[in-house]
Amino acid sequence: MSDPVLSVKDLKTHFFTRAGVVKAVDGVSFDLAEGEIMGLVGESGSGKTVTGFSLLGLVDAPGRIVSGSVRLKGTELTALTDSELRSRRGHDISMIFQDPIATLNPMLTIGQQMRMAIDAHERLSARAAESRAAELLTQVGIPSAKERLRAYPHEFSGGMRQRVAIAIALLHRPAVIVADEPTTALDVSIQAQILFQMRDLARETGTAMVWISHDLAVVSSLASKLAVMYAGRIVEQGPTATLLRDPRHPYTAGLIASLPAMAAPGTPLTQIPGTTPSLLSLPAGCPFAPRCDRATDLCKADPDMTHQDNRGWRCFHPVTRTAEVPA
Amino acid sequence: MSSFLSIDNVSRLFGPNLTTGEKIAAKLGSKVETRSVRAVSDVSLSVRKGETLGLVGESGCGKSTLGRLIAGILPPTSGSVTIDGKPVMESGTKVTTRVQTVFQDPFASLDPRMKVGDTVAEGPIAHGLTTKGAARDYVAGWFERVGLDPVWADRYPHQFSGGQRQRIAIARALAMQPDVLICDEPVASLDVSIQAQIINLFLELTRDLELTCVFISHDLSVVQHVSDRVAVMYLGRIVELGPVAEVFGTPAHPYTSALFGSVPKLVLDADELVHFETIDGEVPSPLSPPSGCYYHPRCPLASAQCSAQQPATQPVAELRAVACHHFEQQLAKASA
Amino acid sequence: MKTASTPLGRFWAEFRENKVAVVALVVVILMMLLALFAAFVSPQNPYDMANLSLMDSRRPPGFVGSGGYTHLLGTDPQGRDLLSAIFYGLRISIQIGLAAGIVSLSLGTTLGILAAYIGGRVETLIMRAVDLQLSFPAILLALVIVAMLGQGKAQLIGALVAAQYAYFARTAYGAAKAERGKDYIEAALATPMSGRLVVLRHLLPNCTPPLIVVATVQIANSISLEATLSFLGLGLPVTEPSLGMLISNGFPYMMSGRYWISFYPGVALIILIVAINLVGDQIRDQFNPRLRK
Amino acid sequence: MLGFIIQRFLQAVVVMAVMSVIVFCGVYAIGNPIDIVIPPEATQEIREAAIRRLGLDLPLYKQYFIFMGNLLQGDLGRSFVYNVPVLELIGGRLPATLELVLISVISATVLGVSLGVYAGYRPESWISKTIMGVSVLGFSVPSFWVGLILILFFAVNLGWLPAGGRGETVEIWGVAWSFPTLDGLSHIVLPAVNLALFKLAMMIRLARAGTREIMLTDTIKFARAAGISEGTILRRHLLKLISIPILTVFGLELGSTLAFAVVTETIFSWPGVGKLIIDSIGVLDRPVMVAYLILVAFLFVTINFVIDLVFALIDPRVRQGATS
Repeated sequence: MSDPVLSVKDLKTHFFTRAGVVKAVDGVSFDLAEGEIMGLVGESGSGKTVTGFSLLGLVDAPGRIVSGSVRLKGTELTALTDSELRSRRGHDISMIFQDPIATLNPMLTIGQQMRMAIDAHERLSARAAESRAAELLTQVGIPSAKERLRAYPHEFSGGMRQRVAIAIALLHRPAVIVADEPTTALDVSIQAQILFQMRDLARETGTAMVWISHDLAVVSSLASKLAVMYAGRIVEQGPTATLLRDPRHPYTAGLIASLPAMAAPGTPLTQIPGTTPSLLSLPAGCPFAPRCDRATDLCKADPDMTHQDNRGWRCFHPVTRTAEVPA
Repeated sequence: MSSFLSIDNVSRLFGPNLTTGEKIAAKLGSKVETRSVRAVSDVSLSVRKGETLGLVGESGCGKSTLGRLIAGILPPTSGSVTIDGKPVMESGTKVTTRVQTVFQDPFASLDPRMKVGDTVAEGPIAHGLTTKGAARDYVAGWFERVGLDPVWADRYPHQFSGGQRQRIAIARALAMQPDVLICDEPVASLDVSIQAQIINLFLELTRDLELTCVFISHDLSVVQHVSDRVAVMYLGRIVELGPVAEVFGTPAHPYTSALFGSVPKLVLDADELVHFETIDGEVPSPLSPPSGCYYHPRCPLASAQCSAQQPATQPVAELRAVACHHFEQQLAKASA
Repeated sequence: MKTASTPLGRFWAEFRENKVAVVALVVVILMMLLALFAAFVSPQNPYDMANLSLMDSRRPPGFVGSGGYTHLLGTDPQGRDLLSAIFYGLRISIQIGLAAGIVSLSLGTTLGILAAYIGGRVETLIMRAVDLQLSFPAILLALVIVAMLGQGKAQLIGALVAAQYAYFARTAYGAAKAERGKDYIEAALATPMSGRLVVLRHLLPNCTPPLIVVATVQIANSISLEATLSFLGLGLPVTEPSLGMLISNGFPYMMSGRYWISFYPGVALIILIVAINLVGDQIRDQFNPRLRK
Repeated sequence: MLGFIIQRFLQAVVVMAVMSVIVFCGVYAIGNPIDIVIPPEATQEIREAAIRRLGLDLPLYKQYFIFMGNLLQGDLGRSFVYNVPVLELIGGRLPATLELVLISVISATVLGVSLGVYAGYRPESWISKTIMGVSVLGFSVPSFWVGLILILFFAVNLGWLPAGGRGETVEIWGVAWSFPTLDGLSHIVLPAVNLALFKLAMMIRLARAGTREIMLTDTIKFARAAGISEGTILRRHLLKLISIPILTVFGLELGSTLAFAVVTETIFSWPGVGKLIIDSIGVLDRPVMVAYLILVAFLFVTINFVIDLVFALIDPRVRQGATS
């Protein structure tokens, strides 16, 4: 296997708030190969979005990356100056956001916004820039792209605006795209269209993707590997099918088991007790222990990632029995 | 089938509210949107006592509006909603407490400046279900019922997590001792691990209290799990209705089929990536819906008849109905 | 750190962290106390003509007058001890500012919330009138009204209210309109509960934060506007000078170097207004959900 | 778009009609002007003749219609006091006020927006904190007192600048202007600073608040994620997005400054319409008051209408009728 295009080692991003230090990302590591799609799954407050922003060096005050390494195509991003980092963003690594209504500037045409994104990295003639922009719009499935360049965002539907945002992210053929729940705000029928298209785009262009989502079903049909986040760290990672069929971390197992599809209609669902912990007052040791029915005294210490084959988990008492899979 | 909750030919229009200037401009020949939106169009449903009816569809299909019409929050433009033969609204005002609502976002549905216990007690006191003096115990009972510690009644909403807030919202609705509960996307804004808790609570309560329910959700798997029957909406109309297993198992409407096909499912065994069955195009603007069957521009089975004539709702099997000219063709495809 | 559980407790805990705002709040309270107890802290009753001697007029700070005490800030053209006149003037300014603020708050809030809650023609009618008035400068309105009604405290307050209620109405309307669309109002109405109850128990309390912000700004504005009107000679009678009147009285002597008659009342006025605005700023920042983490 | 313009135009016309009624009735409720025009020792006949001549014997609504009829023909009546056509009186003084107001508001906006954007962009820097401190002061200190202090300091103590008057003027298109001459310019500095200070503070606060909110939006984050430089983000995104609230306030402020000039003109003896109106209120010169108020209302409505048109030009959502 070739070198990973993106390699994250022990990334820590903390927010220094009035109420205390919020360890939003606390020791995240993963590798991403060319053209690979990794699903980064977690609930709200698990640190998945902050991880995404950290990869691009876009953490707003009072947060900052306190340690760890993000290597993109061999370059250490955390060591770059602001302007060096800027020249990478949008060029080698770009990002798509959840709410397509909020991401585009309502006062500028699609063409102007795409032109700005092109000019940020390349000197192109007006004509070349326009044809590049139109080409990308066509690629993401926007008909009569040349005319649409002169349209304003409000003239597009939500799904179409998200396609525009994707086109902007793809303008410079980045090696990695970080996608932060880009289909959550869209209708299922539009979501399906976009998921399908993104998968093809990744395959065609060799762009690797970090697909952030709270929805296991979405990433399971898209990503070839998964990382499950809980309380600022990855608690389990591995190839999608293996991980979903045979989860080792009790949290992953609980998440899968709690899906309505996993129980017969009308019967009680398997539920994870308790609530997601506040990142300000994390318990010592394994953060999942208070909600975990397998927890013992051992869990008062913090488990390290156990690696086996191409997967890993952070648990002293991993689930070993293969989960029963109803047809 | 004895109907407990009846929705008869209910429609709701949202007017365009033109300004005087726009009216003049329209007269001068300028293009101005003048059509009103028919958010819910001639919907009839009947729900048996103790039954849970799921209401599914994409955003803008009118499922939330229909929920509000049933709950007596919005008055219908025409048609009526009755519970056990008695109307929910009379001349634009809600006249019953027998139907209560659980809203989508528990962060917005609780008054941030009121102690949660007071929020729960408010309605029952106003309607004589309890007294000011007895309210504490009354609320405590409902708190326990929904799995909350009664001592939390003196706290404010911001001190609770999303799941706990949704429990409070459920307690508020149930404290009014309703017969009918409208749940408008009650788990959509909750974390996955919390969703299961609330769904379980919902199943337990509807069974124990013999509640009749309308459960609105865009998440088909949730609806599939909690409902007895399901109604599928598209652009303000109900396109298909029937028992959950049958509707999702062998969809009689091409839209139901496509909607179900485009929902990402948890793929456990595929090392090769799944193929999505996607619907082409987007939901048309409700301001200018297509002619005939609203779904025909996106429908693979569409014929000339579909663009000319709106399909009537017709029975398919026992308890099942569909509004499609080509449902037999669709059924054949689905069972194949 | 202990987190307070009541909304007010949390509010104060956050407020306390801005030292400038706390100092400003202390200053506001102090000045209100000074105004309240002006009779006890002033060396002289400036409204008692019998106390005044023209011998003492326009004396510089530090002058020992016929009363036998030092005029720390000098005297005005009528021979008043300026420090005493400032304390009493402060009282009038605060009285008028508060009165105008409270009346416009009540009037504006009622109109704004009614417009937002009832909607339809009532909404159109009220808000058109309010917007019309808002587009017209407050000072001009106050000028014309004072000219119409004549001079006096009640007339002045009337003019200030007429000039300012529209700001409250706009704010209350905006807040109520936003809150009206939220589910908790919907939930209360869907119980069903009477509109009156929902307005009083839910809508009004949730509209207070922006109204408090506007109230602080508008009280400061009332005080400033009153001073301006007095300066233009359209405020209160000369016998009971407010701060603005004191400044106005000193204006003609400024060119000849007797700056203190206008200067010190101005300083008092500014300290008061700046302090109120600083408190208002902090409250505004605390209430702005978009700036919160 | 057309609907939007027609709507705004209709609103403007209605506003003007309502304003004229209010102003007319309001002003006519004030005092009895006869006492000022006619010497107290005049006979009853002279008084009655004067009342008839001025049309004061007619019912109020008739007086209003006569007034409106004349107004539409460009005749606003004659001043009771100066006995010249009001239009001439106001027209002669308007340029001085307009000159002062435009210079103040434009410089306050340009400077205020720049400082405010900076303070919003780097809210934690000490420069920003200083800017905000100064703006709280500018916002709080009553304008007339600032005027006094400016005179005290720059005119009396330092003697650098004149304390009042318009100085040397130059005629352009038959109208006298101060700004082209050095002397005129030196006369305009203090009143302009005085008038601009409050507006400056306000623009700073507005621009800062707008900037802070916009910088937190996904639009800016997305632009950063696309590698667009901070300079471009500020120039192309921020300025464009912030222009809408700024423009709204600019329009409102242009009007209110026109009114506030009353104070500044009084302090600096600036011979504009503001000083005229204060004097007229003092002597109950009704035609001047009515004309002035209607003029201000008209300017207001016109400014607002123009601002709406500009909105339609810069905001594609308004232009294409996508507003709700």
